[in-house]
Amino acid sequence: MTEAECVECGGTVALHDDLEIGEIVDCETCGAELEVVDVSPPVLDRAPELEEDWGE
Amino acid sequence: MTEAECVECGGTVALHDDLEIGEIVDCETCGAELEVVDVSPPVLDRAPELEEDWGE
Amino acid sequence: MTGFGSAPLADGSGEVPPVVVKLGGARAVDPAGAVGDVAHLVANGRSVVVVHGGSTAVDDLLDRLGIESEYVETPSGVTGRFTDAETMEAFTMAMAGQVNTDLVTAMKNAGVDAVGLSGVDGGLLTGPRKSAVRVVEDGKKKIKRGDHSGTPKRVNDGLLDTLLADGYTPVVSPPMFGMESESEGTPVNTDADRAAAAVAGGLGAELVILTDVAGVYADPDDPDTLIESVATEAAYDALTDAAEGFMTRKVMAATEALESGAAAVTVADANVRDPILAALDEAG
Amino acid sequence: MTGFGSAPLADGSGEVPPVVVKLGGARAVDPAGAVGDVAHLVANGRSVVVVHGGSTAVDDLLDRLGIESEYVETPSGVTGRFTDAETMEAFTMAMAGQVNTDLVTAMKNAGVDAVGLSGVDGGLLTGPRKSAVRVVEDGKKKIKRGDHSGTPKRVNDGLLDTLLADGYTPVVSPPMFGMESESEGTPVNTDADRAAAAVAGGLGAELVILTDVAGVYADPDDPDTLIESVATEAAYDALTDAAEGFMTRKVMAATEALESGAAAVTVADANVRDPILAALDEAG
Ligand SMILES: [Zn+2]
Ligand SMILES: [Zn+2]
Repeated sequence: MTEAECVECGGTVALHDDLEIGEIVDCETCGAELEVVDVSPPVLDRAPELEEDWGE
Repeated sequence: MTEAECVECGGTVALHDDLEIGEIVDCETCGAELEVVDVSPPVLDRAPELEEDWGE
Repeated sequence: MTGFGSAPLADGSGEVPPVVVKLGGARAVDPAGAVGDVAHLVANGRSVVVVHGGSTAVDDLLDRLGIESEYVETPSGVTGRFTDAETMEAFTMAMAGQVNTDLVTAMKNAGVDAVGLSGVDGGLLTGPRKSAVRVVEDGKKKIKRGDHSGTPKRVNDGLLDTLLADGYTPVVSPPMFGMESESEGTPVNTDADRAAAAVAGGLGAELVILTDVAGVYADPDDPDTLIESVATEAAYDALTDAAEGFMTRKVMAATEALESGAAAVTVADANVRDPILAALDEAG
Repeated sequence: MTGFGSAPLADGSGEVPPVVVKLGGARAVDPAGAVGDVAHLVANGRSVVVVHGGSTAVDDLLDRLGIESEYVETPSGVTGRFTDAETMEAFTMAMAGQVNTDLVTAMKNAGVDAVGLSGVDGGLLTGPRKSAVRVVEDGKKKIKRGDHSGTPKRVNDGLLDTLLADGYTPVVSPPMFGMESESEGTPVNTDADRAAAAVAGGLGAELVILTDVAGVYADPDDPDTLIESVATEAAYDALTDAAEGFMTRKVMAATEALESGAAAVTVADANVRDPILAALDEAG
């Protein structure tokens, strides 16, 4: 179990061990969706809002 | 050795044994170029004039 | 068939709108009837634009090239193909190369002076490229980057008008032009139904979406629930809620077409006699 | 570079002819310089049509698909690829799908409103399909049928004029429309140099054929024999006799362009600074 800082509220976000880049975690303090942009050490960024929409 | 009739002059054209469809043979009587359109029995037709010209 | 929106000829203006025909790319859809109908319409002076898909041709080419498509699931449970760079290249070859040229050839042989265009040509179908998508993998939500997809936000209807005015019949194919910045774009995958909707909206046209079923069903498993016409907003909302899976896209396309200015939309079976003429009769 | 024909601006009419640029399809030719030059010309109000080949892309796709090209030898000793149905399909996908879309994209990103067309579109490049060819196999002369090739005999320059008048830059790709009867055609392989020549003739344009060498050499093995200009009929005939192999096609294309109405033809190296502008300077 590691942790990282929420870029939205500065709170601490608890992270599980097999974290992958691209994974989305929720900040339990402010509710923000955060994207894992690095894993060692873990770095979080605000997850982009994305329309759900498939081509073809 | 087989033979077939020239469609141009009616002369006899001598043919070798391993004849293939599409092969062009010359009539020794009139000089016409003849295409082998069948092999058993051999049938000859006038070979089409074709421009030499490659795409691409 | 299922008709959406008002009858275009009932507005009294006397102006006959162009027809946009969406031809499916599935093997279950035989284009022969549609091609004959387009020839008939064009011979009678009607302006027609054809928009086509070609998912079967794309699948075939990917298969022949040994490219394993990656299918991903969205948070709401929809499964779709992730279009990486290699898949995008095959998509372009199959759609804009093979299917488009084959259809233009069929049209020309039916007496229609067809001109094939992809959505990239003249920026015909332009919108932002979507590179990042939200997916669910092993129960985890993730952002996956490198997708080549997009939704057309602008249609260059001037290019279509120019060709139509000169007697040509544009045959439009995905990909579209996906903008990565203000000035840089790249070909991206886009849904052919939505592309057809965007074109119909841009031209104020009647849209006929040909498919391999008779129309939109309230319950896809019950043939008795075919919806014949959607005229009121309430009926429309009910349908949007009822439509499932494959049909959701047709209803979405119909919605987008009408909202962007299409005169009417009909979803109809391609495999009947005179499929387009029948659909227009019903709509008009 | 090698210039053919008279300088187009010397006729005193003041009318500036369009420019047709042939871009090679070989990997040795980088299109970046050419794309920049086209953008420059178009920004200055000159009408430009681009015609491209793409043999490398075709070879790559055939290779990836595991299709072994059959090469055949003609009675006069020229070796060429036999384009059977399977090869033709790959040719169309690579040329009209991939290479054309990539080039249109590069043009658009350089600020040129490019529209891609194959020779099938609107019958842009039309001529009889050649299905039967004379070949030599194991020393035997044979007729081989099923080839998909042709030479453009008619150019729909009206389609190009319409697009040019609206500010578009047509980007033209093989295949061409090969007629099998009065009314039925099919996509067939055609030499991109000849296609460019036909387009330049149809438009009365200046043709710039970009390639990976500096021009036409009297002796391809001797760089000192680069021919700078071919102005008289005698010089022309001498060159036609001298040109060998790869260069024969360039000279044939130049001949065909001038005979069908092109204002001037220049064969020039694509891999120099401002390759098209330099060639036009020389020609004009
Ligand atoms: Zn937070
Ligand atoms: Zn004889």
